[in-house]
Amino acid sequence: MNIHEYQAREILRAHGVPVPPGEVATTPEEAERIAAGYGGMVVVKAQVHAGGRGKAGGVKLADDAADAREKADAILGLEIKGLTVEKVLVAPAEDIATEAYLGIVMDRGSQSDVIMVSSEGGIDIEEVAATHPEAIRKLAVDARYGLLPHQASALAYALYSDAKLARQAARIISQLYEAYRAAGCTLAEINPLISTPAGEVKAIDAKMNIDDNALFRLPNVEAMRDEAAEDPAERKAREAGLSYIQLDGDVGCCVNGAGLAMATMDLVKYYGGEPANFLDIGGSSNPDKVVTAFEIMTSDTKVKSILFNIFGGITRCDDVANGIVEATRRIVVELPIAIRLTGTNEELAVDILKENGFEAMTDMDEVVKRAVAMAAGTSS
Amino acid sequence: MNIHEYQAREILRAHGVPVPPGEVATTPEEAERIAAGYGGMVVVKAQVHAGGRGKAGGVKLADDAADAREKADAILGLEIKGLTVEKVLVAPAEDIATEAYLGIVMDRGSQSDVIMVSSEGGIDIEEVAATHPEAIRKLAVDARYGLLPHQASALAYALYSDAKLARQAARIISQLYEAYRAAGCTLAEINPLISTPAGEVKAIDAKMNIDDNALFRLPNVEAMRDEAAEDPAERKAREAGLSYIQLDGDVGCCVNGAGLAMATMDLVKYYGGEPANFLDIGGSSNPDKVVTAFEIMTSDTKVKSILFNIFGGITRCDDVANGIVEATRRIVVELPIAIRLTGTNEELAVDILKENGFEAMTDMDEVVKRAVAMAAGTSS
Amino acid sequence: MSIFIDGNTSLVVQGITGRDGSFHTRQMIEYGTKVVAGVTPGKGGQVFDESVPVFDTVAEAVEKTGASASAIYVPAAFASSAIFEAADAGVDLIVCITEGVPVGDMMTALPYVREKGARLIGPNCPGLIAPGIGKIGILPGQIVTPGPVGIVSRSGTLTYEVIFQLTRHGIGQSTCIGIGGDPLIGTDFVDCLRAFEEDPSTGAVAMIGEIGGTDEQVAAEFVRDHMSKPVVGFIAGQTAPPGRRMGHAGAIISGSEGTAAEKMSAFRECDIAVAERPADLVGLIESRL
Amino acid sequence: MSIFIDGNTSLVVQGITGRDGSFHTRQMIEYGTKVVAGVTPGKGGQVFDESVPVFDTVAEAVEKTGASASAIYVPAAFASSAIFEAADAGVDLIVCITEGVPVGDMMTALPYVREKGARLIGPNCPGLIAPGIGKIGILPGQIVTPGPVGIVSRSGTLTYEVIFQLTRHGIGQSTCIGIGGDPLIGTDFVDCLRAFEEDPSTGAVAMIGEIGGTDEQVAAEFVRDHMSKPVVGFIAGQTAPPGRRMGHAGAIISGSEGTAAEKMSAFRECDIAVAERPADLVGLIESRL
Repeated sequence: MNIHEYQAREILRAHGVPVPPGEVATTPEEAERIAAGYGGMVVVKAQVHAGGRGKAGGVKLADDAADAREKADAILGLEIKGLTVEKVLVAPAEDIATEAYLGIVMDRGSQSDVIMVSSEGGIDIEEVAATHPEAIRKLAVDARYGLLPHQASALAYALYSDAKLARQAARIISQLYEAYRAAGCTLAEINPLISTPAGEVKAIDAKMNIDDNALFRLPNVEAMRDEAAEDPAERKAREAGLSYIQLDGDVGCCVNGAGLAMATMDLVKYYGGEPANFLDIGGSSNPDKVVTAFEIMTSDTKVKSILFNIFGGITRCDDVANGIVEATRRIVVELPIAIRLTGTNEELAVDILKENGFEAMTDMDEVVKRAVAMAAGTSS
Repeated sequence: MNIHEYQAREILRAHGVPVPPGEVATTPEEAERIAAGYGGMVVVKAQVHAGGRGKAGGVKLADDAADAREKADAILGLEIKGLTVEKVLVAPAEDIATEAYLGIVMDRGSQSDVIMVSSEGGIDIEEVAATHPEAIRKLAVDARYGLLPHQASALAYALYSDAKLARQAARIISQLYEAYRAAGCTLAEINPLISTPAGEVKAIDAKMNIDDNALFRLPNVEAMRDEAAEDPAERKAREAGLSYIQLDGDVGCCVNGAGLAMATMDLVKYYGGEPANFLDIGGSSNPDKVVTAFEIMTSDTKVKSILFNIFGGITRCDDVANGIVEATRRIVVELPIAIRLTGTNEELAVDILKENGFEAMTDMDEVVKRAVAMAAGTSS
Repeated sequence: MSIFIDGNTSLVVQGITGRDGSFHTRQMIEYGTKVVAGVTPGKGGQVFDESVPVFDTVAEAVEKTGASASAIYVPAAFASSAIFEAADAGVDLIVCITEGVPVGDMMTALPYVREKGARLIGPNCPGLIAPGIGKIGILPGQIVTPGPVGIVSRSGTLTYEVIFQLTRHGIGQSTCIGIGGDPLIGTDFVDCLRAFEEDPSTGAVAMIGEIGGTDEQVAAEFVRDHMSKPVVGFIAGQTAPPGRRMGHAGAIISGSEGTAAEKMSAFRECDIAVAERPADLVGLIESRL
Repeated sequence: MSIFIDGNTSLVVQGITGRDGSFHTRQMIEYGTKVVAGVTPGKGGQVFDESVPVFDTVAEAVEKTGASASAIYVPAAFASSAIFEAADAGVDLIVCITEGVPVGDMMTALPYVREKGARLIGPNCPGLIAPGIGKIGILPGQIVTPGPVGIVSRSGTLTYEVIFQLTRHGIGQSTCIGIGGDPLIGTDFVDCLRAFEEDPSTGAVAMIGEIGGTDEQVAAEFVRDHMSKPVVGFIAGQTAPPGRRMGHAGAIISGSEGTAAEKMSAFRECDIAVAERPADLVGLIESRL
């Protein structure tokens, strides 16, 4: 799960990280009011789950409250990477002496959380990693011991030779790590971490990605989910316990198992079609889930055919077939449907489906070809 | 540092351990008022830094508030192992189905914190350990991982076969370990841990010893120090940064270094005397510390002679000699003093002392014999 | 023959009285796996299906029955604790089926398992099956048949699909292992490839990867440098968009890292024949046996 | 010869610019120890006494100077962190002089040091000195003289006293080690005894224990079972009351465990001659050389 910059700032603040003030506005008037409260120059920043806000015009400096209102007006409603900006963060502009990068990421290769610092802040860390990796100092944290004070200190001295700045940075690094662990993060970034001419180190921007699997025990973090920023179909799927991701194609895919679902999408493409989605209904043959799957796929107006690909391992194919029949009794599906069921009790399943007027197949390649043809209108 | 039962109960409660109510009284009237508030039977328990309260008459059951007043009156002012009871804890009497023991102790041998449980509760665990150790289940915690849930669970099932009780106990074990770590304990005990006829598991008694070395970062725990329960001389020594323990003898011993101080006490005994105290003045030659050392030793009316044993390693003996001279200019010491200074610049030191009228020696055995003779009055 | 399990493997099932645990315990017993004990705290003393004794702790189960392996079917919130417990009890092999384990929990569970000298497969995996010998996990016994092909995969049903197609074409398997779809897992491709290389009953290996991470790339180099047996591969997720988690917690393209194209080209560079479709794996394997 | 240090040992001093650190660094250099670096965070780039370069981190100090050992003179609040840092930087020997380190801090520092393959002496110890070769810590150089006696002790000034008396009687020392008065320490009696047994320059060992714990009892059994060289012993605290901490955090009789009488009888049972007075050690050693 992604959370917004202003939410990540709240979490950091709760862990003691010095984060300058800042408030969220959903209207230009609100932004003006907030800016007036601070006085002086402010920054207005789009709160949206997409990178590259700056380049997209989502971050603007405003001279005063009236200007903040104008800037907020320009940013609110902006489309950034397909997402509409609904909120802006208004924060006093900071005096910046230096900008650095500080990030923690769950690293699969080393099976540890890796802390990265770079004195080249405010930039894209992936770009720095690709072009001059020597500018990034990395540390793999041994989770058994946690981040040790001397490790935080060594990273801090890699950023600042001045002891006063380094001591502040060491504290911030430890606090960020605590926040990262406590909030179930897989990524947490402060970019830039600034020092001011007065010798203070502060977190200006903040980004956090949360491990979905950790949310069940983090109700406070779960509460930060911005449902408005979610795709409605994806939200509906999530709430029904389905895993769904919308794509641009026209063949709706409903599969049991994530790997098989991806392979099915790939096969749609292989046979000249375009998958409309990733949808994993898991091992259940519960008609409720099948109903929801139909509702989600049919709500995508681009979808022209629906493809079921079910491998009955533990799941019995006849159970799934009954689920599909039951679901289509409850809701009307106008689109052509191609179904493949293989494995345990497949013959029974095919009989059930045919009796109820469905196309029923047992081969994965065949059903994909059929669904692609249906979507292309080259099949009845 | 020891803390009282009522303070340990506070810490446990803050970590979620179910601890029944209870309040502290310093007068019988207060005890009566508290008991009246609870209604019904109460327990009145001496709050004193000594074991074996029960046997010493420091724990009594009272039928009602009036009775609680009487029982408190009997307990307050009682002497238990040389300590006067100044406070009692008044708590509602609990219905007890079973009593168990739960403790955590810092174990030097395994270099880990060891959790011990025994279904024989309410008794002296050292006695159980000596007589039937198989009744105690132990677990050494690997501090890198902390107490793992399955470990707490296994200990809990060793206490209770009933899952409802075991689940509560597992939670309490984990909470006790958290409290133990957070409060810098070297020992934490719940004895007894009871189950009630209604199926609840609760901590009735609680005991904690705190690592003195951890107190600097635990102001809330340091604040629990009961200065009234401390020996005044020992408190004065502690506040001056001296390590002092009063004993029953008549030869006051002032030594630099703990090992040498113990060896000096032993030598006093070896030569037929009785040491009046352990006193380590450390490596400093600061006259202030020497003044305090004199004040502490002379405040013990049993003391008949004062023995200085200083090994000048890094410390220069002449510095210490000057410190002693300076100190005796500031306060008047009526008792005979024997001083031994060996090591760096010892000749210089002996000269300084002799010039100022002190007995000055260089051999440890000789000075001890001399101080013992002085105390016995068999020497001028 | 087989890898990681054999006819002597004796199993304790953690969560045996749960819905999934009880179902799959029956399936495992039916397939011939020696299930010697179950664990559900608070249900110690019961007997599952009148044949498998249930204990409160894994330690007790191991002490009383000598179980050498554990299968974990407990809810995600308790899965890492179950892994710690199994490792602590001294079993050699731990198979964690549970999906949805927080990755932060695995950060400490993995070194613990290593320190205790155990092998963890999973979490979020279907487990493993040695056709004709036994199975631990949820892989359906009826789709496999004994033979020379080792299968290692990050997926569940996609693996079943491949096994099923091989079996239909008369090609049997030595051992089939699903290593799990999470970003942090106990046993990776290389561990399995090394075991297959050493296993006399395995003649060729099919490796089924997916988007996310670099485990397949590392495995490809291992195949090039250390394997004499033929390996063929398939990667799921060629059409997956970047930055989205495709069902599996580990199936996500981060930045430009972990794409199917990158993995397929790593395979090809290391002489691993790459199937465009799952069905193509059959022919690729057949021609190499 | 000597144990744990030799002429090649090169030292980094953590806390070199502090009051104790600077004083003892000068003492160590004067005694001939190769002090190659100092560490004080924030003072990197300075030069101590115009001869020893100061770094912000131990890692940098080790990288630049190749230091093989570290001496720690930092306040108690930072001592365990300094131990972690030294171990992490890869030094072989860490000598922590600092007194007052919370025992909870040592609970994780000790396994860390072990995992990194380093040896820790202390905390709360005077360190060690190899007469004529070098010293790490605070043992006064002027009281020792080279010779055949190995000394290992939990104490500071009591050790000086014993060394001083031996030296006065013309009996020199191979290495003198104070292992520290805390309940949790990195190197115990047995570690030192084993090293003395293997050290060709050591002919006899004096072991100076005190009340608290069972380290002396364990050491006595080691002497009985594994040592060919004569060992004599002394225990301080025969008159110490139970339950009171006698200066050292570790010098406390818990219940009935850790009394001087118990330790002295363990010594005698294992053929370790026990001195009644520190002065008696001289004669006991002399007759065994």
